Amino acid sequence: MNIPREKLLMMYERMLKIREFEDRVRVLFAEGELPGFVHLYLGEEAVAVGACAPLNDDDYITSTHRGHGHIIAKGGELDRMMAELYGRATGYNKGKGGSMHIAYPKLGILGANGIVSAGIPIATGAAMSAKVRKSGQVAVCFFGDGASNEGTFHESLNIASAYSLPIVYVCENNLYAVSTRQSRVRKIEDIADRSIGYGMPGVVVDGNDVVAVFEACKEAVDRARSGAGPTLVECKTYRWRAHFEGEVDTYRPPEEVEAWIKREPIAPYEKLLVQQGIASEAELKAIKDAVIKEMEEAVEFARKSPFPAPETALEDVWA
Amino acid sequence: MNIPREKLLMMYERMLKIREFEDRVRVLFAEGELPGFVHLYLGEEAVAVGACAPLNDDDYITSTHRGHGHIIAKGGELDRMMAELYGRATGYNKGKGGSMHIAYPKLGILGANGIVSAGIPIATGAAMSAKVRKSGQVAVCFFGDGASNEGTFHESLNIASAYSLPIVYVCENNLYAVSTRQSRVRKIEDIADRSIGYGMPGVVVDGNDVVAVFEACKEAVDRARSGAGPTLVECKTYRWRAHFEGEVDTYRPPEEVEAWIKREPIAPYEKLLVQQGIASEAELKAIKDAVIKEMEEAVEFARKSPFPAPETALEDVWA
Amino acid sequence: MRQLFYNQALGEALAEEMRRDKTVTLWGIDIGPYGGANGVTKGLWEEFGEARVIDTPVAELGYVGMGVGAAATGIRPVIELQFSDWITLPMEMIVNQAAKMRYMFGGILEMPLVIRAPIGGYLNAGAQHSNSFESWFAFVPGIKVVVPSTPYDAKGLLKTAIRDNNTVIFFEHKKLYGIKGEVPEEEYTIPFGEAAIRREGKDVTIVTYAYQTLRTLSVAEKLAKAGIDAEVIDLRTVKPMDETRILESVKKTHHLVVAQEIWKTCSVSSEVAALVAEQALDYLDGPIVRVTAKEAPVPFSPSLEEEVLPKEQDIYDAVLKTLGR
Amino acid sequence: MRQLFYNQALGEALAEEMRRDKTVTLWGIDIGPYGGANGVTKGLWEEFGEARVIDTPVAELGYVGMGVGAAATGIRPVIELQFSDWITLPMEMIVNQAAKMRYMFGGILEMPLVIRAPIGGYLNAGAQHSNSFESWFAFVPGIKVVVPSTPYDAKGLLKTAIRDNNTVIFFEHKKLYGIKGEVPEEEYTIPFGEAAIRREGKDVTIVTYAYQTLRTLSVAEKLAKAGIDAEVIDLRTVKPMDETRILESVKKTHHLVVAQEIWKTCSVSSEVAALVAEQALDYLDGPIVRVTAKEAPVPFSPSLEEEVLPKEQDIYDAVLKTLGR
Ligand SMILES: Cc1ncc(C[n+]2csc(CCOP(=O)(O)OP(=O)(O)O)c2C)c(N)n1
Ligand SMILES: Cc1ncc(C[n+]2csc(CCOP(=O)(O)OP(=O)(O)O)c2C)c(N)n1
Ligand SMILES: [Mg+2]
Ligand SMILES: [Mg+2]
Repeated sequence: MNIPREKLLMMYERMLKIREFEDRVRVLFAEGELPGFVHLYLGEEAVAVGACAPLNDDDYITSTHRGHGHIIAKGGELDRMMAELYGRATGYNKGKGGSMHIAYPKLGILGANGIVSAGIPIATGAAMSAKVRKSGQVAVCFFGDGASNEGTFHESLNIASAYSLPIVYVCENNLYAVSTRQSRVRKIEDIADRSIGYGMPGVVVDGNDVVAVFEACKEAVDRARSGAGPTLVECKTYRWRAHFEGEVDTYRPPEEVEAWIKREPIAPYEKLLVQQGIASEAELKAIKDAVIKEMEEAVEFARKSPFPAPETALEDVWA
Repeated sequence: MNIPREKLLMMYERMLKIREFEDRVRVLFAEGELPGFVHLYLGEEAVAVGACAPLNDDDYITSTHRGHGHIIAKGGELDRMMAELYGRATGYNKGKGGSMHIAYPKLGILGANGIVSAGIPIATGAAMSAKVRKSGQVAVCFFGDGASNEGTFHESLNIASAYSLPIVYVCENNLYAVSTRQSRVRKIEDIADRSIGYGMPGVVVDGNDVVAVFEACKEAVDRARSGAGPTLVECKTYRWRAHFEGEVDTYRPPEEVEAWIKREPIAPYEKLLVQQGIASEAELKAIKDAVIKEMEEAVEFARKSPFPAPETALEDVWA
Repeated sequence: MRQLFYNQALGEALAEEMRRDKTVTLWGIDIGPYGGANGVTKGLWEEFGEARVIDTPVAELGYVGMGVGAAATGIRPVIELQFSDWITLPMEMIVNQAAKMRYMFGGILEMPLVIRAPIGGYLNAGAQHSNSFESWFAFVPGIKVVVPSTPYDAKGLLKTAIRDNNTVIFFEHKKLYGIKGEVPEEEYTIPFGEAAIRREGKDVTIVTYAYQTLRTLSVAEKLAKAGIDAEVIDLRTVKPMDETRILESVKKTHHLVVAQEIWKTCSVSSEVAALVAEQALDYLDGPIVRVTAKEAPVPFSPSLEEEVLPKEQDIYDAVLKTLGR
Repeated sequence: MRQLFYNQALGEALAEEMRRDKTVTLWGIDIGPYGGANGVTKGLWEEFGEARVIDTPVAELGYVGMGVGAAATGIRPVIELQFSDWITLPMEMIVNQAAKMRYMFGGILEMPLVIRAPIGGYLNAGAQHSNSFESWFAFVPGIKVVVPSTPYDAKGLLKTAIRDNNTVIFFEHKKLYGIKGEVPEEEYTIPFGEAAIRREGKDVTIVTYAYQTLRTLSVAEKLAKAGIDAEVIDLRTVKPMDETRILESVKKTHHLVVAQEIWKTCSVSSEVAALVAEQALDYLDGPIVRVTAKEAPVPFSPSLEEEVLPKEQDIYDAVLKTLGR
């Protein structure tokens, strides 16, 4: 494990932030405080964090409907995110976006997306842009197992491979697309095998092991940045909650859910950090306390923020 | 070569028909007799014929912009096809379709198609229909190397595999999509490798060897009909002419074109038939003469046929 | 009479048609055991089995295209899109294939394809889950477009759609799934191209459809209190459009308002206005007034969505405007 | 003045903008050494190299989507579709992504994306190579729609499109590529939303665009011989639409004909008619008359295509009709 201490602790902090944020969203949504609908990332924290950790601030990501985790992993601030979920003017996107449309280009975040698989060509375009501008930037594209059955996946991976674009495709295989267990609509076990059809490397990693994700993605990011082209990284993981909050999950065996919750990514990582002498329990607790405090403040910030003024409704349509 | 004599001769006849038809279309188009534009199948005869030979009359095919060969291979009559190219009322489609839109459901021909890759999901649907109706029919889907980069390809092959649909995907890899050599826009050599991503068998065959195509497709058709699911068969071949008639082909090395023309599919097959004692030269000549005569009559038929009456223009829009 | 929810009425139409005709087959995402994102297909997988109620992968172009091929070969596919927003993905299969195949091929095949898709906003669902694209499909010859506003219509029109040999896009407004209405036990169908006069009136014609029908009726009550007697026409199908009823009503009231949820340019509201300007201009005693969404994607925040989508007050004001009050 | 073909004028606009701004990058099928299906990009690959003139695979959703991502990150992609017919394939990327991203994200990014695509019929190219979908895009907020009819306009509007920070769909009529017209050597751009009055007249306003402009002008000459003085307005951009010029003209002539190549329902012609019915109804002395394609896919056979697409005679007759002659 040849990873700088700072990075290791940053990964810990960001996983915690995701966990706290999502858990709070769960409660707030149930209490009717949040409009619209939300898809939680609980249980998949290690994927976003491991994949974003090798990136620079100006590297790009595209995200999905289940986007909070990716945005936090890329450095998104909890307060402005929460304000966006509340539909407030102080949100990252002035309340125009909401949970499924948070973007923050300053951190390379090109948007969560309400359309499954739509981020794939967009990330590919960001990678093409980086290549044309010779900027040295890399793009990481998050998408689900469900999204890998869309045509965008195929077209984009082929294009990225043909032009050796600086991009890493990170498939979050959580076994389901809404209610549909993927084995019912796809004959292959590993989505990573599809990389063969594009002549790019494909890797399978344990998506609940943040170090494993980091290492696989670091290699892929380095490869991308060096001009050697894209990689498909498949992370096996699981979502704890129903597809969206409020959905009744009748389609997954409770034993399966429980087994995966037992395999959650943060506690073992905590143990690892302590065992390897990276941080003491007290140090980790301090991080956790700070996250909890930040979370409290984020909710307060959002609640106190004004709704966007109606007269702003027609702004931002045109340049 | 365990193929009935009748089938072997039928394959010979149909390859000849395609050759004669396309060569005549080439001339007629140059002479300004045909409206619109045409894409010729010259040089690829063995693919269509080898792939259609294992099929029954009520099995389905979908075709492409380069469709004349597929339709003849499936049993289409030269006169009604030629009339369609002339835009006459006696054409298969009353002149409403033209070269890119010949269809004849009675022979399972679900249409040439002006949209690259659009036949792929349509063929998949025909296979689903056969499955739902338990009719025992099989679908063969023709498409080019270029089309294999479209999202439809990916979505359809995954769907067909997931439901074990009775379909065979026949990729005509003639190395180019219009001016674009496929190696410039795809890193893999064999499109058949993409089958791995769908968990279906993928086969590469010499598309200029009608027996090889037949044998690969026969196996795939049998597999499909038995309920074991789809196969991807890639046929390596080449088009002799420019992408469409009238195009100036500056993008292919003349040596390459010549080399492939030397490897043309009919003469060696003729030799094979004679050598193996399937037919005498005289018998083959008789077939050829009949084809030439049929071709003459087809042109006459088309020329003499009336244009569709203007008042039929608004018919057939609605059921 | 028996009351059903709109989504139940749709499910009943599907079940009845599946019993009547073995070639009626459903596919879409999560329509099987899950019962569909809006509960429309609940119970159908149990009754008809997975051979006729098919869960597909997330691959809209592929499974709608599969519908085209199946419809051309003896099946009646009824396909569910979870939201109509991503009908953008299978556009090719609907517009260049399904809509044209019969015509291009000279009438030698049929295209009994139904695509069901939820439309509409007022749910804080944001820019990619609040679209309504009925105008696009009305533009294309070979496609019929259905926009029912009541459980009764939903059932009767869906049965008609399934029996129709043309491509039918069947738009269900999300705000309507949970409304209840009378649906008789007896079998019935509703012909396409017949608008419903939801309220007779003599002072102004308001042409509308889908969810805006409910809102317009509520406005009409308020107008009545102000002494204005509005005739409310619910199109039910925007293609074919019931030109006769629209023109007759305008000839009676001499004033036209068109109320539609989504954007104005090149929309159903444009077409209704153009129709009247072409064929009944002389009867108009005031300008035609359109009530539509404002020119912006549908925003997430409640305070903004309210501003972009039409308010009941907008319809009220439009009536005053055409009446010159 | 110097004469250029329409396709040359477009190519010159691309070259000039690429020289001016290094972020202007082209991609599409066969636009490199081949020079594009219609010769527009001839010579650009040679001048700018394959890093800025990129041949893509046949994957419209993918490479248009790539344009969206690139436009959001500092590149100005100008993407060529070989025919606009299959703009059906990347609809999702254009409509739900490119058009909405700036708005959904609260204005924090720009979308300087141009998609060039040939439209139109009269070429016996059949139902899938003769489409015109400008009405769909005019419907969607966040998208500008350009439909130039002359080499001069083609160049000036394309330069404007490339500099615009919004999604622009740039439709080039296939019948126009081979026409010649004056194009000055000096640099110029043409603002969006300004229609061109191609012919002044006092008796009737004919609003048109793209290839129908040429046909309408020829009709106007014939009308002049019959003593009818037609004003011909070429929209140049259907979104934004030059409402002012349309309304002013109608207020002058009191009669409106709209001539467009493709289908009628929910189209640009509907919008122009609705606009006038809303804002200038009192000025009209005759019905609005629309000239459009008949309600069918564009057929292949010359005898049928002629019947489905509008004829010059149709425009002539429409004028007589609104004038009550
Ligand atoms: C194009 C499109 N199709 C369908 C949907 C509805 N939908 C939202 S999320 C989802 C499942 C996606 O599954 P996956 O990609 O595995 O992501 P996960 O939810 O498991 O994280 C579906 C079908 C959508 N938003 N967009
Ligand atoms: C969706 C779509 N994109 C582009 C085209 C233009 N086009 C027509 S044929 C063709 C090349 C297709 O190549 P391939 O699939 O290899 O078939 P081939 O012509 O080599 O037989 C292209 C790009 C089209 N008709 N449809
Ligand atoms: Mg999933
Ligand atoms: Mg090819």
